[in-house]
Order: sequence, then C-alpha cells, then structure tokens
Amino acid sequence: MANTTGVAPTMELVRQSATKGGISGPLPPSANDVAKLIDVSKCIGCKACQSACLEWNDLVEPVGFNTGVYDNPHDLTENTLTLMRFTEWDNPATGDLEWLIRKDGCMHCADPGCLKACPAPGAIVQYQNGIVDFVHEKCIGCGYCIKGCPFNIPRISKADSTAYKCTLCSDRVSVGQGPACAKACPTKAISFGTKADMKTLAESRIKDLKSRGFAEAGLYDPPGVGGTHVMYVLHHNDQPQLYAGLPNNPKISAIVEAWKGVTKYAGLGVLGLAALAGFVHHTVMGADRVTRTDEENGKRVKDGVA
Amino acid sequence: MSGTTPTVRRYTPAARANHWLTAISLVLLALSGLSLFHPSLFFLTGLFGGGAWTRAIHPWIGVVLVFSFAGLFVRFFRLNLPANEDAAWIKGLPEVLKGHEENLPEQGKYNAGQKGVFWGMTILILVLVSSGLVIWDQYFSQYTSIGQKRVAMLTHSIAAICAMLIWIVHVYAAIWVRGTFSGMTRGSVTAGWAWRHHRKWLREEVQKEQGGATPGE
Amino acid sequence: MTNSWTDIKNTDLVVIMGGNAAEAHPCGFKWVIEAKANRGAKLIVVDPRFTRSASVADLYAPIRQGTDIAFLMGVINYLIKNDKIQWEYTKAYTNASYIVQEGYGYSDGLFTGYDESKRDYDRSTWEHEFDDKGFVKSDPTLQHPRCVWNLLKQHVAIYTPELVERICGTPKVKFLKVAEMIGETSRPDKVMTSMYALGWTQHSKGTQNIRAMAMIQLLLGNIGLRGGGMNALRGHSNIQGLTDLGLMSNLLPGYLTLPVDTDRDLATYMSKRAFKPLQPGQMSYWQNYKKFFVSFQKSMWGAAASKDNDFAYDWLPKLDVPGYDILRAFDLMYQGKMTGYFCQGFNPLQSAPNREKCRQALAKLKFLVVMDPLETETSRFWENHGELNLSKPADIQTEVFSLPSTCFAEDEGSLTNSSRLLQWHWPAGDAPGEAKSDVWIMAQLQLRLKALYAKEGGALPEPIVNLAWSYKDPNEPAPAEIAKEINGSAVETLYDPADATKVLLEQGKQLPGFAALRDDGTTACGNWIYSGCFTEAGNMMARRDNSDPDDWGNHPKWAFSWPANRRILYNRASANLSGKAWDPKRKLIEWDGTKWAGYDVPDIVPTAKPDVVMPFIMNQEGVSRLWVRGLLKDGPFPVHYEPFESPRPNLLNPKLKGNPAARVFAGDMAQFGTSEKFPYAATTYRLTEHFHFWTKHNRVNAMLQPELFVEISEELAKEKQIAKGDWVKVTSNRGFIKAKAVVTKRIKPLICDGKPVHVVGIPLHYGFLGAARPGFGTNTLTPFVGDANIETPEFKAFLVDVERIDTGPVMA
Amino acid sequence: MQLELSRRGFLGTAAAGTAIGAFGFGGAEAALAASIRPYKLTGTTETRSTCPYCSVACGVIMYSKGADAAKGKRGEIVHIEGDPDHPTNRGTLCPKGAALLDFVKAPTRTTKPMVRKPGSDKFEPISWDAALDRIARLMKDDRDKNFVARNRDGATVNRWITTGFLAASATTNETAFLTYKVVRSTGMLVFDNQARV
Repeated sequence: MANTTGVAPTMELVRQSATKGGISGPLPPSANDVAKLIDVSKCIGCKACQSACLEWNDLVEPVGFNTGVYDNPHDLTENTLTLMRFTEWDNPATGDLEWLIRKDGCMHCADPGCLKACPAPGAIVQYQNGIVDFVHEKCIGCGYCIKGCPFNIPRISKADSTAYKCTLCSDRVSVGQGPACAKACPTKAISFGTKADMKTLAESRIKDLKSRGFAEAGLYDPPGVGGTHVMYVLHHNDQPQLYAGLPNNPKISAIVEAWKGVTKYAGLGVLGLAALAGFVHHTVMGADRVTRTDEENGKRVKDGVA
Repeated sequence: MSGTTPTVRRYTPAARANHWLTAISLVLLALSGLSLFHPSLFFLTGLFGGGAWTRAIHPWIGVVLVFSFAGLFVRFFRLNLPANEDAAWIKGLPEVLKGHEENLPEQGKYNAGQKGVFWGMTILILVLVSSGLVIWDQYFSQYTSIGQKRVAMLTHSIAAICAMLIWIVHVYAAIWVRGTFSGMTRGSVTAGWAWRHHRKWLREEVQKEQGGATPGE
Repeated sequence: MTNSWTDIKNTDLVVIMGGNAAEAHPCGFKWVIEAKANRGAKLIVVDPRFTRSASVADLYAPIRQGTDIAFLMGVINYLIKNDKIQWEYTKAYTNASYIVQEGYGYSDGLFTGYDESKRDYDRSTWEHEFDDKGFVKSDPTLQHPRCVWNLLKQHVAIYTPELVERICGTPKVKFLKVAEMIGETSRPDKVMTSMYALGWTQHSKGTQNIRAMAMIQLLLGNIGLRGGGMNALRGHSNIQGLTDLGLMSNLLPGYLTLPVDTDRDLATYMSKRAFKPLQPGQMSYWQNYKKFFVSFQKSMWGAAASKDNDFAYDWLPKLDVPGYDILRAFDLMYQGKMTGYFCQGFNPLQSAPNREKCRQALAKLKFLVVMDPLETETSRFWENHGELNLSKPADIQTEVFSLPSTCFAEDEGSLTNSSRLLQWHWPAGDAPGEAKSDVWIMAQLQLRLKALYAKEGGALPEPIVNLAWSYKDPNEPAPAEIAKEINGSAVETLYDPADATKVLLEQGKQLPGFAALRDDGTTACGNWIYSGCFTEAGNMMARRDNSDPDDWGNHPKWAFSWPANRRILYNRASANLSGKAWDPKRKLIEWDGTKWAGYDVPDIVPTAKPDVVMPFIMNQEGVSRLWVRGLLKDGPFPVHYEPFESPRPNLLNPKLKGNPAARVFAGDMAQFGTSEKFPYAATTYRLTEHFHFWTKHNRVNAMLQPELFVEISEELAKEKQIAKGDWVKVTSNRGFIKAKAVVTKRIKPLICDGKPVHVVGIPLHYGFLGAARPGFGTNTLTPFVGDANIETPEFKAFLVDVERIDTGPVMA
Repeated sequence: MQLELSRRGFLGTAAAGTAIGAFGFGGAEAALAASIRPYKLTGTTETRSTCPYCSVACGVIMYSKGADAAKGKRGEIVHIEGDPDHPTNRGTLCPKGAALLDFVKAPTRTTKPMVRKPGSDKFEPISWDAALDRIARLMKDDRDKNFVARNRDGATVNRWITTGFLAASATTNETAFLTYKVVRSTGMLVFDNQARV
C-alpha cells in the first residue's frame, strides 16, 4: 500500500472523554502525528474548503442573507464545520491594505479542552495521530465542549442536539486520504501530512514570506494547548488576533480547569465528608429522641395547663 | 403512646405537597446534575433515559424547582426572619449537636439552623437558576459569551455542591431528630416533639388555638 | 492563452490586470501561487478594487476602470525611456523597423482618416511602405523617422507617470514600481506573464487594451517563452471551443471568415484571403486558407460540395454588415425586426447589457426557444416578478419553448479550455426526466426541417436537404462520429504530390493533421485547427498520460492541444536568430543545425532556418506587429479613450466621447448617462463563489454568497450615510437595482486629476430564479455599446448613482 | 471501474486499493471503527469528466451508484471530486467545482419540454414531438418568408436574418459543430455565442 499522504494510519484511540485510562495532559508528540497546515499567505478566500466540506460530509447549510461582509454563513454552525473569516487591515507599517483571510475550524489540540470538559464517556475521542473526533451516538448535547474549547469551535445542532465540529475527515484519513478541504484547496493553502512534514513545509513558507518583507511571519502551533494538529502559517505571527480574533496564546481556560479539576474532586469529597460526618455523629450521639418527659410537658402545654 | 399522644399541626397538606415537590425536584436535580458532573456517576443518567435525556430534562426540573421553591418561600419566609433567640441558638450549636437543646432558649417554629437551611437554599437556588439559564444552551446560548458561560458553569457546580451539602444537613437533621418526619408526612408532630425542639412555637400554637385563631403555618 | 495554465509556474513575474484570476479561475491561479512559492516569482495586480488576486499579490496598484491603455502606454514610455527593451527580440521579431507610409498622422486622440458621421476611419493611411516586389520597406537601424519604432516612441511620449496618475488615479510611486518590475523582465533570462480576462475585453476599446499589453510583452521579449505570453483567461468551459468552431456571426470554423456581399464568388472570396508574404522567405501560413475552406465545405455538404459548384460556396450566407452579434440581434429584436430566437445554454436576459431593452426586445418575438439544463430567466422573461422583472404576461405574444437538455455529467464529448486543450469527458448519470442532449435536439431540428423542405420546397432548400448527415443514428449522432468529422478524413485516397503512385492516406481514413488538407475537395475537415484530435491512432482528446518531461508543466501526452498538439504558441520565438534559447535555463525548442526540436511541437516548419524564417508564421510579415496597419478599426496603436460613460473628460481631447470608432445604435447614445447625474464609476464582475447565473441554482453556492450586493468604499459610505448591510439603490440612466451594501476598505476613492472618483463594484449572478435570494439583474444598469472591433459590451465601466433605501426589492 | 475504498492520496499520485483491515482496524479497534463514519465512496463507479464552469477545465471524478446495464441506466451520481491525476487542477476544485453535485441535482433542472402560449402566464408541458414539429414549422415559415436570396445589387447572398441563434458556452465541441452545421445550413446570420459577452 503506497500511502501517499505520508501519514501512518494510526487511528488508534488514545483518549476518550469521561473515561478512566488513556493519557492525560497534552498528547505527547509522535511520528504518527498528522497535521493540516493552513498557509494564510497562499489563501485567496475562495471558500472551496467550505464547499468541499459540505459536500463530503453531506451537510446542508441554509441560504442566509448578505449582511455587508463576505463571510457566509456568518459563523460556524453544526453544518458549517469550517468557515472563511475575512479581515481588512490597513497595515500601519506599510500603509498598505491587507486582506487577511483565515479558514476557521477545529484546531485538533493535543490537549483538547472539549474532551476535558465532556461529561459523556467516549463522546469525544482522540486518536493516536492527534485527530480529535466527536462520536455523535454518545454525545448528549450538553455543550460542555463549547465551554472547554479555547477556540470557540463546537456547535450544537438544532436538529439532533449533538455537538458538531471538523473531524479532520477521519473517515478519509482512515483510508489514507487527506481531508476534503485540503484536497479541494485550489492554491494548496491547505496541506495535510505528518506533523513533522507540515512543519518543514511551514519553514520553507516562512522563509519565503520573510524574503517578501514579512519579518514576523511564523507558524501558529500554540504550546498552550500542547500544540495543534491544525496549524497556520501567518504573515504576522506576532499578532494572531488580527486574523479574525485568532487567540494570541490559547489554553484551556483556568475556569474550565478548575471546574473539571479541583471542583470535580473536591465537590464529591465534600459531599462524601458531610455524609460521613452525619454518620459519625449519629453513631456517637445516637438519635435525638423525644422523651416521655417531653411528651408529658408537651401534653400539658397542649392542654393549656402550663 | 398512639392514640393518647397529643399532636400539633405543623404543615398543611398544601405545604407538605409543596415541600415534597421541591424535595423530589432537588433530588432529581442532584442525581442528574451529579451524573454530568463526574464521569464515575455518569451511570446515573440511566435513571433519566440516558445522557441526552438527562441533559434535556435537568433544566426543566430546575424550572419545576424554581416555582415549587418559590411557593415554599412565600409560605415560610416570614417565619424564617431572624428572631432574638437565633443568636443564642447559634452560640449553643455544640449543645444542640449533643442533643441538649434544653440548655438553649425556647425556639419558635424554626430555629436558626433551619433558617440557615432556608436562606441558604434560597440564595443557592437563585444562583443555580441564574447560572443555569446561562448554560441552558438550547434556548439561551446566544445571550452570553463563552467566558460568561464558563464562569456560570463553575458557579453552577459549586452552588450545586453547596446546595447538596445543605440538603445533607437538612435530611440528616430530620433523621437524627426523631419525630420530625411526621410533620412532613402526616402534617403533625407530637406535642412532646414540639416541646423538645420548638417550645415557643408550641406555646404560640396553643395560644392561637385557644384564641380560636386558625393555626399558623 | 498563448501558453498554458501549468506553464504559468515557470514565470518570474505575473501581471494580473484586466482580470481577477484568483476570483474567477482559482484552480488556474494555483500556478501563480506555485511560481511564487517555488521560483520566488512576484505578482502584480492592477485593478480598481483590491481583489482576491490582490490579497496574495506582492504589489497592488489601483486604477480607474477604463483607463488601462493610458497605464500601459505609460509603461511602454517608461520602458523606452529607461532602455528596458529586449533589443534583439524587438529588432528581429517585431515590425519595429518597418516603415509606415507618408500621410499617416495622429493628433488629439484621433488618427488620420476619421469620419465622425460614420464613427469610422478610412484606414488607408495606416499602411507600410512597400518596395516594388511588394515587400515592406524597413530600416533595421531604427533611424527612419517613419519607422514603427520612432512612431511608437512619439506616440507614447505623452503618457508620462504624471499623466498616468491624472488619468488612471494610480499614485505615481505605485505606477513607477509596477513599471520598474515589468522592466526587469526585459532581460532575456527574466519572463513575465500577462493574465487577463473580461476586465480588458469588456470595454469599448477592449481589443486595444489587450494589444497594449501584447506590445509590452513583445518589447520585453516575453512571447513564445515558457512562463511568458499573453494569457487570456476564457470565461466558460468551452467558450474557446465555440469560438474555435466559429459559432459567431462572421466566422467559419478555425477563424476562417464568412463571405461578405462583395465576395460574389469563390475566386473573389479567395483573392481577398491570399495572404501573400510581406517579407521574403516567410511562411505566412494563411496561404493555406483555401485548403481549410474547401475541406470545411466538404464536411458541411459532402459530395454536394464539388468543384462544379465552387464547393457550395453560394450556400454560405453573405454578410451585409460586419456581424450580427448579440447586441445587433437584440437591437433588431427591439425594433421588431426579428421573428424567432434560439438560446442554447445561454441566458441573455441576464447576460446582455441594458436588461430592460433586452426584455422588451424578447417580448417582440414571435417565438423563442430555450434549450438549457436549468430554468433560466430568459425562458421566463414573460413572467411578472415585480421590480425584478416587469413583464405583464397577458401583453406578451411570444410563444416560448423550454427544452430540457443534459448537463456535463450526462453527456460525452470534448471541451476546449483556455490552454487550447481539448479534453474528452464521459457521462456518469442519466438525464433527468425527459431531458435530451443538445446533439439530439439539433439533429431533430435538422431532420424535421429537411423533411419539411423535401416535402414542401421553399426558400433555397439545397443547403438544408444536402447537409452531410451520414451518421449511424441520424436521430442522435454519436459524439465520436462528430469528433472524427471535425478532425477530418480523406474523401478520396490521397497520393503524394511528388510521387503519384505513393498513397499517403486511403479513402475514408482519418487525417493525421491539417498539414494533410487539400484544396481540391479530396479532404473534408470540420475545423482545420482541430485536425489531429481524432486520428487513425484514436481519440487524442481522451489521452490521459500526465507525464511531464523535466517537470516543465508541458504534459504533451495529456489530451490534445490545438494546433497540432502545440502547448506554447509562437514557441519558435523562445530561441534567438541562431536558434538557441534566449534563456538556456528555460529551453523550449532549439535549432539543432538541421531542424527544430525540443519539448514542444515547434510552431514553425521543423526545417525552417532560424535566421531566415521568422517566428510569427500566421502573420504575412513573419514578425509580430507593434504596428497593426489597418487590421483594427480603431487605430494602428492603442490610444487612451474614456469609457462611453466616464466620470472624467478625456484629458487628451475633451471632445471625444468613448471610443470614436465604436458602433453605437440609434437611441443608445441618448441612453448614456452623464457624470453630473450619475457621479460614480461602476463596474461589474464575477464572484468566486458563483458561476454566472448557474450556481445560484445550487444551494451550496447560493449559501456561500446568498444575495446581490454592491461594494463601496468607506468614504462613499460615509458621504451617503450607508452602513454595512444596508439596502441601497443603484441607478444608471437605464434603470436601477436594489442590493445590500458591502462597505469595504478594498475600494478606495481614486484621485484623478485632483478630484476623487468613487468606484462602485457590482457582482453579477443573481436573478429571480434559483436557490439564492431573488435579486435584480445587474445588467439592468449596463450600457448597450461594444468594443469597436469585436462588439463585446462595455460592462466594466459605466456611471451610476447610489442612495440608501429602507427596504429591498418589491416582488410580485 | 469499481472503487474499493481509497485509491489515492490527496497529492495526486495513484495508490493501490485497500481495505480497512490494512489500517489495523482489527477486533480490538472495532469500537473505534464504529466511531468513524464509513467511507462513503465504497462500491461506487468512477467516471472522469471536466468541470463545466470556467475555462481552467479541471478534471473531476464522478462517483455513481446503482448502474443497471441491462436497462441502460448509468445510475445515480453520489459524489463529485477533483481528479488528482489531472495536470492542471491536481485534484483541487474551486467552491463551484466542489459543489458540482448540487448543479447536477439542482431542483431547478429542466426535466420536460414546456411551452408558453402567447399571452399565457404559465408554462404547459408539451411532448418532444409536438414541440419540435412546431418549432420546425415556425422556423420554416419565417425562413420562407424572410429569406434574402439576392441583395439589391443582384448578388447571391442567401441569408436569413429574422431568426437568430445564441449558442452555448459549455456544450461540447461536438454539439457545437453539429449546431454550426444545422444553423449555418439554413443561412442564418444572427448567430453568436457567449464568447462575445
């Protein structure tokens, strides 16, 4: 089997949501890691990725309205798993306009916040190659993944009340193909392969961009989430927020960490302790019973004697 | 003592129904909430028809709780206003825990501990409702930011833990203090129970009875 | 395209002007990105809007629409002034040294010979000086005051960077930067490619826009080389093929021309198409015209076209006007002079200018036949859709037929792309419902007409009843049969002219290529330039060997490229006068001492000596034309003319309105608006999410751009109090549309001669049918005037006013 | 040809067919395989074509199911994707090409001949034969009436300019040539195609 993606088909599950075992923290880097590299400097914003995604995944996004921008639909939805976001930016350094167009979608974090937040066992899974996937049969539609995600990606479907996001076309990758968006991309702004290869490709692109005057060109592979399996080449890697609010240093929110970490254990602990305290108290003190005297006194009052 | 033991009316049937509705809601909320709170309790979703049903039902039970608890609140909030003897009760809590209430001043219908439960639950339910609405994505997701939702999520969890703690206290107190249950089951307690735990209330009830007044709630 | 999509990867500089390749041809634009990423190539975009192409450009320069010639003449002026000329190429391969006859003159925007009443020139003074052998006189030293070089130098001298800025609104520094980058490619080892499309053609001087850049490419020595060329990015999948096959009023297949009234017989017709070489030793390939013509007549009428009847010459209709193009057709219709009209996969109600005129014109027809795989606005022009379509059905007496046809997925055959590549495709699905292929429909019409004429007689039945129709199934000829017919075959056994006993090709066999064509009726060929596409070796268009020797993007065994499977036109010009590549690192074909050989099929007779036979074999001169003699209607050199509707007067001659040689129909002149009433410069264009009026029927594309919008600058929005997403009404002197406002930094006011010009951008794509939001036809606004030479409508530059409104279209 | 799961990778060179087992989806991973959507092109037939939109002419592969040779049915097209072997597009497609299936299956495809009678406000179905007979009749009547055999100078011109034909821009060369023959043989001069606009 000539596997032309150069990607070892290691779709072994290494982590499942709300399940014991598996790894904890960021997925350690491995030779099996796959990655999608989105070279923003090659992107012409044609939306072929959006189109290919809808067609491959048999999704239907309703026809909306024009609201004065090119972004359509206006946000990610349960059907639009990837979305071109357009930003017009006057570069103060050069005085020239730059049209920054970023393909938004799941970043497939090595340390996925969605998976951390998910309460449904096995509803969110991570494969050894780094792909983070939602399993709809197990999803309960609670939306915790939305709160866990540092990139605001998952969306709950109104139709089936489960969460949706880019699967990195796990069905295609599992048979040795790249994602539908990467295949379609006319300018090869989207590439897919091993993460190592994608980093090498990114390096050559960054060198080219630097030679064209983009001194801050760089690779967006944020360490705060353990790196991602969707990476960007940005001309202005020092200012990722220029690209329709790409987070500067994303990590799983401390609040989510607290909620899914200390609170989860401390909460149950406190409840257990309270119940134990009651048990101990009862054992030590015995029941607080109404005595015969109490009844008599009560009767007296009741009878109007006292 | 049956037959001969005099009783005092403590709760009307409506009040009892209201209480039990609240209680059931709370228990269901706790079970469903816990099932989504910690993976080891996810099996509890089985009680509700699975995870998706649990997720869908939980907020609706919350709605029931809100209305039910509002009823309780209207019924009882006056009786839970602070009273002179509350300070002494709090001070004498160790005595209470030892079962020596006789060393404390006479208590009205509710002692400071019960008032604590009442006001504690009132506040926590308010917190749970407001944070719950923020994270009820099905209807309200568009009104808040994800940052706000995260805070609400954490708040909701902590408040729920606190509410469950109060619930444990409440239930344990009802178990430990024998004779309490009949107030919520049959609506009346023995005069002896009233003498022992809520003597001031007992006297007020008797006075009212003699004055021909209808018993207060 | 002179070159191919894949060849763009070999360039050093891409200039996208008069087009927006990233938007309209994303997968072809890939090769620009490849050139950038792998060769360090640079991309320049010159456009009124900061387009999707501009978003990945190294340099973007704004320009006011309709002023490209001023810009390009400015570039030529810069190249001459700064000696950025590929001298060897210019001297040897262009007519720079040719002498123009006395009497030629140019002043104030007009050449000698202009007749204002006719809006036309007497072009006789635009000719070269000839010697007594009939060859053009030249001065290789370029000293002669009337040599083309000196006339050109003089002609472009006024287009200084300052004038360019005043006319085009392009800041001088940006213009100079563009000119400097272009000038760099005058080095023999640097090549630039020009990628253009309708941004240049859709002007009243479209032909001259393109000529202007072609002249630059010749001066830089960039024609014929890998990574160079003039690359027209055709719009539709087979617009190249339909043009190649001559489906135009004045054409026969293969760019042969239809006779005119004065071509009384074949001999007269041929005498005007003799194409005698204008320099000694030159090929002037059109000398073979008669072979192509007679072979075509044989493919039309078979045995009925014989020597005795001048190969059925009389059966061809003769033109009394230059052409019955779509504008003239709708004008005649509007005047009530037409009875019937057929639209085969064409939606003119949305595509033609001045939609309201077209709508009223259609209502005057007796019958209209629409063949289309999709419902079209044209087929439903009689419906009332409120403001979107004002028709009142009861008042319209047109009988309309809607005939369902198959689409690409259900039919078989070849399409010719922009790279002149004929590619075969196969059907995968069944036609929906009762839909039929266009071939079937056309065959049915022919068979029925033939039967009617055979039975009833009538006006000249012969060409109809004798039409060659020897298909296996006359009701539905097989695509392969027709393809073979286009390629051509031997009507009789062909013998070697040098040796009458030697059989070259047996009767009935497929021709190997157009070199085998004869003018005596012994060969038949539907389209000479396609000959070689379906030979005895099989269907060359179905070839799928994608191998690419040395990775040059040539793919010589993939499908079939016309002519003769040549991938780069004028490839002989990639080598110098001694036959060696200008750039040894970019070798294409070279002279090995006895013949031409290399990566591509040589665009010259393989044995033609490099220092004798010049590369531009289709020209009588053998060289390319900086000076175009009288071949174009509007001048031997390009001149800046304002659009017919312009926000600024013509700085060269304020009295001139539009292109003085462009045809304007009676009544249409009055329909042009003025800048007092319509102050903003509008332009129309395509969006990458849509394809014309087709994809609005697709839910995915409809979703990606759901609704008609107009793009305006933040400055104009502020002036007119328009916010993002507001409804606006855009009005021209021909009507109005209502659309959503996209307020953008990508359009900025252009300062032309000290005053701001606001640009209003209006996409096409919407109508009252389909999955997208119902919208106005953008062509409600556009003017009914075309290019002086080829009548392509001036969609790209006209005047409008814009105002904010509260609600959208009122629909029925 | 029948397609068994993946045939090639995304960069374009051909890959041999394979089955899921080859990727280690054995018993232990059965649960995993269930979490991944089944590869939807399994068992489809591939047909090559070119995109009908712009002049880049990208290669596409159409995937269809349910062909019935006995009934002469080609089946239903279920997916369309770029042809990775194609030298120009290398498997890529633009937002229009990537949604070609929507064009093939558009609800506004025409499916039967229709006629709109003079003054009517609706299309009515008509049989092919009736429509074509009527059109041929209308053509002949107009041609016979308005055909110009000779101009004022007496020269043979044999033209017909009261009926016109606008040809397509996306039909095949074969359709175009046949159209040319049929149209030109009538002497029609009002003849143009979309290249003009």
